[in-house]
Amino acid sequence: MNLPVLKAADFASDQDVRWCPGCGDYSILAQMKKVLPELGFPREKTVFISGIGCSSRFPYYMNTYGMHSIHGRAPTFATGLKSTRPELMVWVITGDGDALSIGGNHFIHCLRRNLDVNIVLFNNRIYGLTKGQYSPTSVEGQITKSTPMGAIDHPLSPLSVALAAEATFVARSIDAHVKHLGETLKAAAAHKGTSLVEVYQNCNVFNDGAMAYAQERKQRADNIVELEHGKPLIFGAKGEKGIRLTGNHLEIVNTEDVPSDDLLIHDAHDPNPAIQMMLARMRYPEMPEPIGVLRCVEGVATYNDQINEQVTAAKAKKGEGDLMALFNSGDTWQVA
Amino acid sequence: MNLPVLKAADFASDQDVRWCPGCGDYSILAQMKKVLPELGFPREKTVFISGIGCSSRFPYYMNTYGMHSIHGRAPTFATGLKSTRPELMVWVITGDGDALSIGGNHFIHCLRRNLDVNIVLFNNRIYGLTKGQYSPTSVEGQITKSTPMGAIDHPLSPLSVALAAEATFVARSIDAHVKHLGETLKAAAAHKGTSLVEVYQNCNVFNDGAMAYAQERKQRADNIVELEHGKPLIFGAKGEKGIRLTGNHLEIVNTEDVPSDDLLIHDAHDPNPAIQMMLARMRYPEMPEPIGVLRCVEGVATYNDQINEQVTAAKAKKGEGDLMALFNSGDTWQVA
Amino acid sequence: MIDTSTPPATSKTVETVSGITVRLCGDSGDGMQLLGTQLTNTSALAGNDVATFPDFPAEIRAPRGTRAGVSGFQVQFASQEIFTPGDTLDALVVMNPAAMVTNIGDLRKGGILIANEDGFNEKEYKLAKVESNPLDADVIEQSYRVVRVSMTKMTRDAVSEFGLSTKFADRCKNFFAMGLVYWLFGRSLDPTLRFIEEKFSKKPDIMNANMAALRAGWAYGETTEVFGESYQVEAAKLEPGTYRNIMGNQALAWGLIAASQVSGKDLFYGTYPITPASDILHELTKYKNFGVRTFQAEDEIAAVCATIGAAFGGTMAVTASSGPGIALKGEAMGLGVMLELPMIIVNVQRGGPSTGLPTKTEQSDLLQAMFGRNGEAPMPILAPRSPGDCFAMAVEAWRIATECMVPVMLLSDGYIANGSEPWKIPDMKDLPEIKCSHPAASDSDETFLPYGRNENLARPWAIPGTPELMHRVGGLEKEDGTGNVSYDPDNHQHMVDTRAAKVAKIAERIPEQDVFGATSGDVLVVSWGGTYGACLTAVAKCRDAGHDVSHAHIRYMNPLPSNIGTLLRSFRTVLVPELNAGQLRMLLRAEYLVDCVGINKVQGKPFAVTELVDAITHHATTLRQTKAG
Amino acid sequence: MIDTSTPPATSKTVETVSGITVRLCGDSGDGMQLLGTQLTNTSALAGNDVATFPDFPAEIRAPRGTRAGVSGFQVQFASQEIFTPGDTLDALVVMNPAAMVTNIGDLRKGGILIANEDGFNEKEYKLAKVESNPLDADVIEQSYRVVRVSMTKMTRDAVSEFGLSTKFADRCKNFFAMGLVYWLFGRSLDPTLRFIEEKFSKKPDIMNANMAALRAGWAYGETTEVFGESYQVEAAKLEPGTYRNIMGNQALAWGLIAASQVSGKDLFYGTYPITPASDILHELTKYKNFGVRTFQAEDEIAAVCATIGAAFGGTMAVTASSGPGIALKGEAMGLGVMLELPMIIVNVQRGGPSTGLPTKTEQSDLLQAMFGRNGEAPMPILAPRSPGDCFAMAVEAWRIATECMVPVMLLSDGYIANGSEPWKIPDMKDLPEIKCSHPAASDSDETFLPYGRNENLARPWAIPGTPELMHRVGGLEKEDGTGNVSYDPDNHQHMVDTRAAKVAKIAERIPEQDVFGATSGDVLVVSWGGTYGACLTAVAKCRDAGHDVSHAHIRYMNPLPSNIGTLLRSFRTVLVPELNAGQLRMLLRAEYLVDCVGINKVQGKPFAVTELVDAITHHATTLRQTKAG
Ligand SMILES: Cc1ncc(C[n+]2csc(CCOP(=O)(O)OP(=O)(O)O)c2C)c(N)n1
Ligand SMILES: Cc1ncc(C[n+]2csc(CCOP(=O)(O)OP(=O)(O)O)c2C)c(N)n1
Ligand code: SF4
Ligand code: SF4
Ligand SMILES: [Mg+2]
Ligand SMILES: [Mg+2]
Repeated sequence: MNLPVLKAADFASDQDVRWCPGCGDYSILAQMKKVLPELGFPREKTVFISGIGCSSRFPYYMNTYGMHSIHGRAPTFATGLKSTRPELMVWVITGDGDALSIGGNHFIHCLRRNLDVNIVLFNNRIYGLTKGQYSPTSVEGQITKSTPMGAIDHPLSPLSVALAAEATFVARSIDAHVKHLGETLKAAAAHKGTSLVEVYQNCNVFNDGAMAYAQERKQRADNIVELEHGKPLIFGAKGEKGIRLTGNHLEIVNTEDVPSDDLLIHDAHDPNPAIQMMLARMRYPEMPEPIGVLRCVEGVATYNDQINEQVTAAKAKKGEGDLMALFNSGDTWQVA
Repeated sequence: MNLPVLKAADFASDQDVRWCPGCGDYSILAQMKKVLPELGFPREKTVFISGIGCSSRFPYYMNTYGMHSIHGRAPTFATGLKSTRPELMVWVITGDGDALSIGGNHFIHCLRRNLDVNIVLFNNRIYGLTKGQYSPTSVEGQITKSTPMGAIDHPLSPLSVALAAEATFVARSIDAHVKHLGETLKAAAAHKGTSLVEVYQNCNVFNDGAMAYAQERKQRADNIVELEHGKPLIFGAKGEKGIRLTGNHLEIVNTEDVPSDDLLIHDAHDPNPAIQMMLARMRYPEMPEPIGVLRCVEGVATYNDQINEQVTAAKAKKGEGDLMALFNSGDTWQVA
Repeated sequence: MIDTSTPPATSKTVETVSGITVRLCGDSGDGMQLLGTQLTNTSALAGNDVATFPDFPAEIRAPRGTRAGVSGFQVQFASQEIFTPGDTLDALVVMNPAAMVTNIGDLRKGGILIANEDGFNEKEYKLAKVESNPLDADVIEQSYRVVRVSMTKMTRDAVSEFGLSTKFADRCKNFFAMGLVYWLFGRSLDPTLRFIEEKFSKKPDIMNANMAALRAGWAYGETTEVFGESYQVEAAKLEPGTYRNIMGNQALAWGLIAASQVSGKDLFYGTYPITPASDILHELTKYKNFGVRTFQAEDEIAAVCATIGAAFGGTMAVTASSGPGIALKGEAMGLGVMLELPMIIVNVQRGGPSTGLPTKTEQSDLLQAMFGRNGEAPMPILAPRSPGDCFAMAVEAWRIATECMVPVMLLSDGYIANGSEPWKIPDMKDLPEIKCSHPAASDSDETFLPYGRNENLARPWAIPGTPELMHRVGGLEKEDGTGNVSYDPDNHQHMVDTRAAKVAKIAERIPEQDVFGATSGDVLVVSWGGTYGACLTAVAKCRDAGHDVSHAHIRYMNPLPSNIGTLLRSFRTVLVPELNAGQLRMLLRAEYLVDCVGINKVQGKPFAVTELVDAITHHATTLRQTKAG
Repeated sequence: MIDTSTPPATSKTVETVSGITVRLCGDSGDGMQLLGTQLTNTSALAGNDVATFPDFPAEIRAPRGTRAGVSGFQVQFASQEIFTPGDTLDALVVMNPAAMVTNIGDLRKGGILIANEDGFNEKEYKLAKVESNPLDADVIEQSYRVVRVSMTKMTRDAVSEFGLSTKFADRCKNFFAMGLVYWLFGRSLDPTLRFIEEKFSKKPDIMNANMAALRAGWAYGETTEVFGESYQVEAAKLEPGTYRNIMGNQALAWGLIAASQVSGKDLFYGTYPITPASDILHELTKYKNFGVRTFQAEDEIAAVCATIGAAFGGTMAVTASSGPGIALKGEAMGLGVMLELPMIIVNVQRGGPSTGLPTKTEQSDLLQAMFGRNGEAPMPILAPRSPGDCFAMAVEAWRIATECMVPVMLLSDGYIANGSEPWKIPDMKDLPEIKCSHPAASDSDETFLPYGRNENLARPWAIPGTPELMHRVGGLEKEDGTGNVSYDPDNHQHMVDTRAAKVAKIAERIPEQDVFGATSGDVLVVSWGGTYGACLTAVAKCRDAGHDVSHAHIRYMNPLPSNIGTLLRSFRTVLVPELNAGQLRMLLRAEYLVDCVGINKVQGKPFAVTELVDAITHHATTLRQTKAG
């Protein structure tokens, strides 16, 4: 079958996009529209499911099937859909509040079940839609509408939590790094099992510049390290810095001072997540923050495959269900 | 002030204990009653809060203040109580379903806030009270009432999840190891910040022997390794086996073959949880499972301290709140 | 299917009676539920009509020997149609003092009390918190026919040849008791022998011992001089057909499977375990070969949301819980209403509020079903009236859900969920036809309208995978037709009205309310849900006693059948018995402005027929006096 | 406190009018909310009675220039007491075509339309989806007094000396508009000048520019020949006292703080952000020096549970949300009922069902408040009637909660939450006394009964830390007195009855229902919540027109005041206007069997007074005709 070749514009719905001018969400939308045609997957088999938040308006703007559900629960709708319609490509769109505050539990359970969906978590470290309260990823001491004296909760790292739930695909990208973002979304789509992509997204209205260190051209070379499977961890404008594993921790070294063999070589495919967990914990300003695919382990059974395999197996073993046989099983009697 | 010296019996309420004969819960109850008097803390300042499940009936049996709340939410009741009454010693009693299924999100958020309470998670890898469905800690393939063809979810490790949430105290013990259990509970009580103690608990009715490898005298020496801060990881009936860190993973070695310096020395106080995370992932039968205190890091601010400090600071800065001044602040006018 | 078996011949006198109510009680570990189930099945196989009421402690294994640990199973079997497990007992079997003292009150004067004498000793008195042997009380001897049987000892003797340990030998004593009961009521041993054979096929010693115990119990009845006669209940004249015994939760599960089959859909069941709904999960998960997928979610919210997700995908989707879990589903149910997708939400009600009395029955979630959501979020509600009716109403729920594109609530309760009754096996062709259709891309040239509507006000069920029908749904108010987000005031009014009208219109698609008795007169008893049997029986008794009383049992709670208003107004008094504080009553009063009077009981227990007879008689008599005066 | 300021003197004619309704609309980014708030405050300071209605898009920054992006603020200021922000507008200020086309419908014939001409150009027409300049339509010129002002240009001129970029210069144009409006309605510039001074003290250029723009707007009104006269509204004759302007959510927050102070308790506020309740959190969290602890939980369930935990500890504990969040709290609220602990649950209602219309107002959660829990779980419900009344009802909620040891529900709505009105600052000694007492170990020699009861049926609030009173609470049914878990049927009945009686008895502790107008007659209008102002105004108008109409506005929704039944039966017709499909109406019909008639509107908008006048008049006239005929 020859599928028609689609363009980004084909993935745009007829709805007006209603984010604030300058919001990082636009760039993520643009990349998604650019990447989907490249996957060559039928539009009508593509579904976007979101929770509630600025980010969660995303499905309205995609000319695919979509559901703007309720706050925090997007992964659970996806679970019902993907378990019964495994042939669909399902994307879950969520925010830091949606996924990690009210939805934290569903997030973990989706990952541990390894449901074959792609979760894109728009992390702006704030509640955008409700106008600027702190979120579980807001930094300690952050002043927001609900924390005039500073936030006192210790922030959560979505990547750490995902790895602890034995996620099979964990990645991070940045709204402003359009190319990197596009590649990361593609890698997520290619993975069989739950793919988590955290995207640093600027909320220019309520938390402007919170991740400028990673977004801005001038600063980012020093503050982020781009992971590539099989490649050493090198960063800095001129590649002058690297990361080395020493004993039980990661440290920054000068690439001129250490032999390149000493640098940590990124292994996204390692089933043992030990190093990946260390990477997930690297935080600005002490360390550069990793972007790219931290972990991508294939071959782990997915929930949707298994639930359907049990049905197939049961049919193979017992034959297609026969209602009358079921009703008449066990003790029955006749009244004339 | 001379506090009266209490005995275990003083902590027993007048209610009949209603667990199945042989249930591991009895032993945990006994240890709690034994340990509490040793802490020398007033009974009336001790509060037990539980969710729903067999384990969650615990508070009824303690002659302290108590609340048998609703399913999965115990940590949240504790949050309200401890934030407003920081002088109380609050214990949270929960099960694997209660804490990790319906309550997974509250569990994580309590830990990340480092609320100064002690969580005891009775892990029997099954839903006891509802008569035998699988739980998030049930093993893959487990046959239960709700999984006649075997469970297909990948199990969660409460210790991994807790560490990912940056828990400051993480430990594990076993119902049958009464002494170890008592010591672990005491260590949990001594920690300032959220203490998580996972207790392997046998449900002899619906999941009998699921953790026999760790509980039974004959097998356990080979299947568990007892962690002690500052001590090397050695196990086996004759201490013939040890654990070594090699590159990014832990491996079993023969203690005769390797110098004892090569063995992993347990550091529960290391703020970097990298090795602790590796320990948390050790699973039977590939590896011995660790018991004892995996992590105990002091000095991290607690939620209850901080919320109260902000009140103190605000009072210091603005003075005790004056209602009439508040009402009359800003623009007012007089009608005669 | 097996033939109605005949019992082994007895040499004693046999008295024929029209029905027997017996309760078997012992410690939770004594196997009373098993015993009760066997007696029920055997009686059903003998052609009797049967009705059961199991009642067990909230604890998994409540403390042995205590009152809280008593587990009971009541069954009535009769030669005429019956609708309840009976009020007062003709016979009571007790395995220990705790069982006796907590149940003796329900034994009728002159009824038979069979006690396992070996279970009555000092240790047991203490556990049961009685001073001395309660069997010895004069009042007991005077009021009942007391039969003391040394069951433990006789069982040990009977099974000694199989070399079991005492512990295992003693476990057989429930089969000894069963044998004795079977003798007393002329039941055949065959079905239970066969059951033992199948169940213990892998443990031949235990199998043989249990069979021996059963036979020994029978032989004891036949031999001992304590019993002069046995009783016999002839077959009931039920509608012709093939029957089986069925429990409510099982019937509900089977109804869902049947609905999925007749609608040509696989079934997705998303749930989180909770008493008394969990058995639906346990039952459904056995039938994966019927295309059933069960999802044990991380909580009730995930369960209902996954259900909505599956419904969006075009699957038959169902979720179930009990009160506290239903409370958690409220927000998502509102989304279901907004999305206008078909699905079923089952509530197997239990004693509330909060955790309440989890193993007890109650009807106190009707108003929660009606109003437990934010905003104007109407939903159709159906309520089965008996264990077997759970089958029919499950099918009906799916019919309405798909015809009207709406989530439907099915209100069962602990009483019918765990109770059982003979169920006439339906023919597949008697099941209603349920057509599910999904628009295809080529259906029309016009722009596709995801919120366009048909004559039922139902929107099209367009599912992902269909080319050209791509659309987005969500919880924000949507424009009728296009389904786009709309903040337009008039559209909002229109949509609120439309969602209400859609549910109200269902009244056109359901049967009118039927009435037992006259359609006008003195007293109308209006009931719903699991109280059907007790209310019907009570009304029948009152009619037999000459009162002008009729009975309307509602199964369609929202919308109510269209003739209800007329009906209510055709009686001088309307009585509404409910196991709650008056929830249906309040709905009827609000809707029809009829001064309905409640008969309310909130004790975690079903109505006794006599309670209802008394209450109805009181009202009927008062009315007659007023008329006369 | 400041003196009521006088405006700069005008040289034109000044016409005195009794009240003005004006709406300011522009793009979300145009600062209309700020402008409206300033106009409101200034009018209040001038001694007018004021009422406001802000209305903004659901989006944070809706697309610029579009209809969806229009943000509006309506204010009525008057020299007599008023209760609504007005129906039709005397003046409408529009900053762009989208604002004009979406709002012009509400401007009365002959009203003043002030348009920022610079905002009307091709680009803007396209964004607003209009073909050409809507100002040019004949019908506009014919129907209204159109004033086209080149605001952008004139603002640029006015601020040029401060060297701002065009972008920043243009941002000052709302102050220009404000200056013009102030001139037109004779408002003083002083309060706003002071506001600008404080707000921009750190950016002197912007401060000076805004001040200049404001003055320029005023000067333009004074100079241009377009306006022949300005209008003046004299001070209203309000009750003597010191006043301030207050918003509903702010008043609610202050009421909670006041209640905590008079009861000698710290305040714990556990919540999760949601529109339109979040501002209560934002407000409360400022007052930590009052002993306020705010907890932004991970979700609504955690929020309500933490609240219960704090209540168990003896703190004044409050949670709040809006419809969808309240749905999530249902299960825990049931536990609150079972635990019999005092706490407040606030629902600031918004348009439903599901996510619905989050920024719009509605009254559709009353039945959810009544019944949105499993089992029989009655709770008292209070509903403030206006922004200022949120203060009083918050205090009242805490009084009832503590006196009766019961969770109390407080039903606000988006309309009063975001609306504002002059509020007479209460004297601390006018606040009700709220005594919270906790038993101490030595209180009595007898065994402590955690579920013992006083004359209000309230149990003792014994708190952790008290020696000897250790006890356990929980969601399983409890034995009255001891509080031990109990499965006893009679106890369950007793407890269900007791919890209901406890709530019912509150009727003894609340005022009787008051009535505006006669206490019997033709028509009684019964309303609740935020519709107070519209209903009262409409009834007053109907009475002025000679109709026999009275008004009862209920603030105590459950239990209802004890005289309601008598009242309803004293009128020939009872009308119940509600912004829902008839929720209070249904409760009244069920309880009192009175055929109440609904006036229902579900459009996310408050009632217009005229709508109500029409509906009431219709009924009153029909009645008179019937009487006459
Ligand atoms: C049950 C429920 N609770 C609360 C809300 C209000 N709410 C909507 S979005 C949101 C948080 C948004 O934050 P985030 O997920 O980070 O998304 P963002 O807007 O930042 O993209 C909240 C609290 C809601 N809609 N539903
Ligand atoms: C809201 C709600 N959902 C479900 C239940 C039923 N329920 C009670 S305990 C439980 C799980 C118990 O498992 P676990 O937490 O492991 O405790 P255990 O009984 O094994 O000690 C469930 C599903 C409930 N009481 N409330
Ligand atoms: S509020 Fe923030 S996250 Fe939301 S649309 Fe605006 S800029 Fe984006
Ligand atoms: S069911 Fe299992 S966990 Fe529960 S009391 Fe019995 S043995 Fe213990
Ligand atoms: Mg966010
Ligand atoms: Mg468990």
